[in-house]
Amino acid sequence: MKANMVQALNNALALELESNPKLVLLGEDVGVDGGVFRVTEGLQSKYGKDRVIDTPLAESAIIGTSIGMAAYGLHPVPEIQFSGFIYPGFDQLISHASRIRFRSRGRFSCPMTIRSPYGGGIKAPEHHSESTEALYIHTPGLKVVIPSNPTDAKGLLTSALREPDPVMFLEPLRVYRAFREEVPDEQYTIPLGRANVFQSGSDITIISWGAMFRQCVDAVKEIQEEEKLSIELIDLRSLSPIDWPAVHSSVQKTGRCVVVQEAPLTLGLASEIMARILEKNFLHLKAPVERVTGFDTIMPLFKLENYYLPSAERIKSSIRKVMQF
Amino acid sequence: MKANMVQALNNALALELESNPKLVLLGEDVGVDGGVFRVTEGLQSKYGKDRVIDTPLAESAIIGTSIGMAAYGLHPVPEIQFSGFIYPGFDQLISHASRIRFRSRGRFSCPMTIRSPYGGGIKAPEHHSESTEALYIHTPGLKVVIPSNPTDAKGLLTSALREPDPVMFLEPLRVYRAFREEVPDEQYTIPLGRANVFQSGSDITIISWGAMFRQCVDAVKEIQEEEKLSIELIDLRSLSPIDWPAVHSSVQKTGRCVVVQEAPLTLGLASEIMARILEKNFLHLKAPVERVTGFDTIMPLFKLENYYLPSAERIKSSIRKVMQF
Amino acid sequence: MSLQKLTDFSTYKLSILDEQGKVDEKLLPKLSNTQLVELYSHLINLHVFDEKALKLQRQGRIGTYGSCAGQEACTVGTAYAMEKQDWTFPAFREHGVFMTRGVPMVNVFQYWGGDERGSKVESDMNCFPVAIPVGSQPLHAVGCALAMRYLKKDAVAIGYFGDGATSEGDTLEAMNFAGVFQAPVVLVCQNNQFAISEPRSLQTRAETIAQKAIAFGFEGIQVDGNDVLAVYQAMKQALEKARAGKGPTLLELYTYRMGDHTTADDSTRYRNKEELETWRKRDPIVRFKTYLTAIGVLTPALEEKIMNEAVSKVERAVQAYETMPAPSPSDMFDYMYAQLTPELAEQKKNFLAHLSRVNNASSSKSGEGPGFP
Amino acid sequence: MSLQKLTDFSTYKLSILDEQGKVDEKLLPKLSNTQLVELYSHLINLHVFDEKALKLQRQGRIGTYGSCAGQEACTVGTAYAMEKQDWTFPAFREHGVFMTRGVPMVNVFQYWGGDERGSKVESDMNCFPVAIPVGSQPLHAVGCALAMRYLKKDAVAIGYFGDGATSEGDTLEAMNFAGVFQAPVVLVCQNNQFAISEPRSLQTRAETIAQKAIAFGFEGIQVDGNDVLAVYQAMKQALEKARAGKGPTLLELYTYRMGDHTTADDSTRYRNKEELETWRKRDPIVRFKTYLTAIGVLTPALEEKIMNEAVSKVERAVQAYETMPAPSPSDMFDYMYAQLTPELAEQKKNFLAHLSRVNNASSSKSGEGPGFP
Ligand SMILES: Cc1ncc(C[n+]2csc(CCOP(=O)(O)OP(=O)(O)O)c2C)c(N)n1
Ligand SMILES: Cc1ncc(C[n+]2csc(CCOP(=O)(O)OP(=O)(O)O)c2C)c(N)n1
Ligand SMILES: [Mg+2]
Ligand SMILES: [Mg+2]
Repeated sequence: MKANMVQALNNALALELESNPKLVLLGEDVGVDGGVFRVTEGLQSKYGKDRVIDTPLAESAIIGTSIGMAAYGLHPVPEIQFSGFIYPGFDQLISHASRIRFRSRGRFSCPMTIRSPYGGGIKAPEHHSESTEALYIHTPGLKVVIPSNPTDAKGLLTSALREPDPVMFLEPLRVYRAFREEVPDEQYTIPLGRANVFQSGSDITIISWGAMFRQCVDAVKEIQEEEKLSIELIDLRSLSPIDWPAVHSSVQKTGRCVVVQEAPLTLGLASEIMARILEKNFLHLKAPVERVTGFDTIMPLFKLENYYLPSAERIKSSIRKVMQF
Repeated sequence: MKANMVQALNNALALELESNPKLVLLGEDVGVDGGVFRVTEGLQSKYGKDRVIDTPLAESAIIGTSIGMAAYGLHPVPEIQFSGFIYPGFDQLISHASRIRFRSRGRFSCPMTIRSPYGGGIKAPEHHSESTEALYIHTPGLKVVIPSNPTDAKGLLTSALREPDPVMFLEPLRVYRAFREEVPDEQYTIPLGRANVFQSGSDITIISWGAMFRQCVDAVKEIQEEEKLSIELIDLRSLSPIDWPAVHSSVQKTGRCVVVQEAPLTLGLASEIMARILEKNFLHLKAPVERVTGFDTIMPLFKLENYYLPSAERIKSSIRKVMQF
Repeated sequence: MSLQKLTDFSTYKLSILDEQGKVDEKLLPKLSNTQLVELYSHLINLHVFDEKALKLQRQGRIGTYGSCAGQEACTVGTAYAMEKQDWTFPAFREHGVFMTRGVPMVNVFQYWGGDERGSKVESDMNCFPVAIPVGSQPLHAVGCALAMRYLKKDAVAIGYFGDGATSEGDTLEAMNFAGVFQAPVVLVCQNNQFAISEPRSLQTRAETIAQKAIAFGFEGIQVDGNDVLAVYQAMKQALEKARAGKGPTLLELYTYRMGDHTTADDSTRYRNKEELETWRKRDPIVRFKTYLTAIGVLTPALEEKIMNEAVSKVERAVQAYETMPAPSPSDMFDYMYAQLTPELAEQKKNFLAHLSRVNNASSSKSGEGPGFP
Repeated sequence: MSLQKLTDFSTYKLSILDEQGKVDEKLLPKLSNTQLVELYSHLINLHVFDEKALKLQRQGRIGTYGSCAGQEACTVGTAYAMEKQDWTFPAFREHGVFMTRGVPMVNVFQYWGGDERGSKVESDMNCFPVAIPVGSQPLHAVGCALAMRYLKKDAVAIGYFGDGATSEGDTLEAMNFAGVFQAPVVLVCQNNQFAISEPRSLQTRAETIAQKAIAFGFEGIQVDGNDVLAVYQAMKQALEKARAGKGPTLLELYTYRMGDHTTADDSTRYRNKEELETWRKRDPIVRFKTYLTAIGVLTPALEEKIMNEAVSKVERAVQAYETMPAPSPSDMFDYMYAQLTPELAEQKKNFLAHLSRVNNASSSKSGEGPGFP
């Protein structure tokens, strides 16, 4: 089928609701309204009010009750309307969801998939545009996934819905309806923890994820024509755990690397990638790794949004800088 | 006066309560009980119930009402009983405290000092031993301070109590009563954002903060005798903002570096330090930077605690590894 | 050794002006004719503003916008009862509070136009900015109230929130702190029957929001939120009580959201027309107009004058908004802390240098304006 | 157009067995003599365990420990009313729930001894582990209850919390979700009058915790928490109601924390002896013993037998705890995810290699045991 990311996600949820009676969706406006982005559209009328549940407006309760459901054997899929509204439920994530297996030495567990739209670029109000995946990547016991296209979105979500442990599934809302592509009709999975080497190259490695990965595709397209570069382009997809072998083998080949993230600079995931490259590939490096990131500022309201977001121009100048080192 | 860290902090609070009528302390058990670690001991009876306030058991409300107080012109000092219990109030921190100045273009602000005991090493129950400073360092709009000794604790806290913006003041509870030292009686400040070069050296730079800094002091003492090394030892003290010039000038001199943190490995502050060193000192580096950290696991209950915490042995082997590269 | 009764509680509803424009004289607030007209003008201003904002959004001249149609009496009625020294802590649908308290309309357009400068009110305007995280704001009002009392100010803090927000822990914690500390605060719930698509019945099994105050040991009352006189009166009493040191009040303003949740919403997906039509008959402005006309305070001529003034006020504000110079990218860095940190200074310097490189390159190439950053 | 009354509410308190050991026959639960003795034995077991745990802590043989002295009837009485298929979600002072439900005492010692294996109960033991973050657990009970209903199980979930916890947003959100979804859940508040040093009056202005249920549209009741028969009876009814699909109940068990908050606390700093003495007269075990003796169910010989059995049970558990092999450092890594991630596998490998290097070095040096990691 031709599908944008919203449709691909909706399809993944529908197929899994069909095949797994223990799957339950819950959240604000996910039922009658089909979610404010329509990712759950039509699912309540098809699968019933006890499987697609409109909840009161309380993120901590949404995540907290999901934990109880998961402990009892369901696979709850809480939707948090925007990732900027996860924080009232942060304690439930960090103090419970991520710890229950460890705390009980495996007697109890927390299979759940927390879905949430994430990131900037659609001129949304305050709190609707942040990229705070680093908070979850730093939290032991969670897994973190961010797809960059409809096909991956469906396959990765299907995997997440079958995970025995909690997964933060962050959906770049800038990509939600950005384009459509052919997505397989049937159910399929893309394993968590594996990056996608989108294009191979030998001069430099570009690493990104989510909406910024699309930005990198554009920048790379422009610069490889302008400057005749052979660029390896990696879409991480899974941010916890990370496919380190893919990162290291690429950088060992190219010796040069740019990491692109939408999140603020300090302690965004790029920092970890740079640290690992330094640890493992010091002698292969031909230049310091560069990063293109948001700033250590609040994500501004939309009049300034485009200044905050890493642009193709900024990515290109970093690529040039690394190549010229 | 001879004081341990608890006494030094108590003294800093008392002196500032004395000199600034807008300073107000609040939190669970901070009044009659003097705080579970006695940091606020005697302050309520001296300064009154309207300045040292026992609150209901609700961290979000403690931080949220502090924000309202700060907006009206007070300088509230909420105590969160353990840093593991900040998370119910995380939304107030990340969505409000850190944003109010930016959101209102300076019309409103949030001068407040959030104090909280932090870190492991005293055989405390679950949630009482974590090191999650990275979450706050990654959050734009907060400042983050962690002292490693009584003298710094008093001077840094006094600075924080005068800051016009929110400061997370994390107190390593393992150091609270670990030792006493001569602390000046009078009020003094140590500026935020400045590291302490505890000892100069030319072979290798060791960077740490909080309780791990004490661990480094021990490890360095042992290894510099054993192996005749000249070690530069830096106590960061202020983790946001960070004194990057101190880091860079040291690494440019030594070309070798070990960073020691108690927090989990992935996206702990060491990652950022390594990323910056790679960016700025690539050509000075004689070896990859090493880090000694906690693991990407839940902080275990105390039977396993000492396995989790970076030990002097682990620090020493990393130093050897870097020296032998 | 028994099943012993401990305490009885009751909840009440206040209404003064009914749907036919008739009033209960005993309960009527003391307002002069001039004040009544002023109150009416605020309602009309807000209404005209709201319609304009919806239009601007459709034309892409502002961003996502949340209409307050149907709820005008709630914000205008409460704000009109306040004193200058009181502080307000809105959620996001309280445009009427800003405007009734004297915040220039242009600020409100700016805010919804994606420009933080709209929230930079004058230093004597005690209006906290819009904050989107549902339920997170009442705590600020409670804290502010405690600071007011501590500093011995004759002032009250007012926190606003919706029916949906009553499900958030923060809102409930705010009620609890208000009760425990007997804070000089008024907690105002605009119960407009919806939280986006979810009807009030989904938020709580309690019959009223007002009764939630029982859980925290203070007084809650339901008020007809489409009756500006009842809203004003209930608020006035709650403010007086707070000012007298007699503690907090929870006001449940029972009203209805006539529009979509925001311009990004389509309410036909989840609610039926009939309900909407029932509520249209309860329009707060029409009802008040009927009353004012009946008592001779409002004449058709005065009505027209008020409307014309509102329209030109709104037009002037739109013009001011649209001729405002764009915010500067430097603003991103400059308002993070009282003083720019060295780190941010460097990020700012690098970014501005990048911007001027890009702009030079693109203007030398095309002679056009600034390029994409 | 009026101040119209909407609804009346009342709160009640249940007690059956008074301080003199007299009962209200009408309200008496149907328990056989064997059951009464069993109930008594559970109380004694818990009491002996608790005293032992305090001793072990003083001797450094377990870590910080929170005594349940004075509150024995709350946990034993509620747990004794449950069915095997019910699930419990404790806070941290519910040792009596674990033990009454059949979790081996050694597990409880292990947990407080700093060993997660204590929380690894058998797969048919539906006892969620101790979790320390105050107020965070009731939501799990509500979620579990919803899953039970969804899977059409004849089971109820029970969430425990303290009076302090009623100030946390999470506890209140749990009540709200319970009400909205009419979850088959019982929410049990052990109101022991203190949250560490803070008296109940500091947590809420409400006279009772029970009335908090009014805010969420369901039933709350206060129960004499030092009266094991009242606790049992109230719990039994709440469980039956939940099982019958009639929704949640909030039980406020009115009791008193006789000991310090934990072994890290010193309650003489903040409370006076007189209050303690008043409550000592209300001791739940003594009271029940008086009653059982009066009705001839308990004889001095039986009493002694029960006590002796409890003592030896506790001693066996201590021995089992202390002879248990230490947990392995590998456990840190192995229980993070269902499958070890490559990242954690590497961290584990490196750490174990480091450990064996250090141990070899130190044993070759000194011939002693394992060195510091
Ligand atoms: C914490 C949080 N969760 C979710 C949202 C998304 N959201 C914005 S408004 C809204 C509904 C609010 O309902 P209510 O409190 O009744 O206010 P109303 O919109 O009716 O004025 C939701 C769910 C948010 N802004 N904040
Ligand atoms: C979220 C959170 N905040 C603070 C603490 C520290 N703390 C542990 S127990 C306790 C008091 C709890 O009081 P209550 O709920 O009445 O239970 P009790 O101890 O009386 O059984 C506090 C403040 C915590 N564990 N969790
Ligand atoms: Mg509403
Ligand atoms: Mg208590």
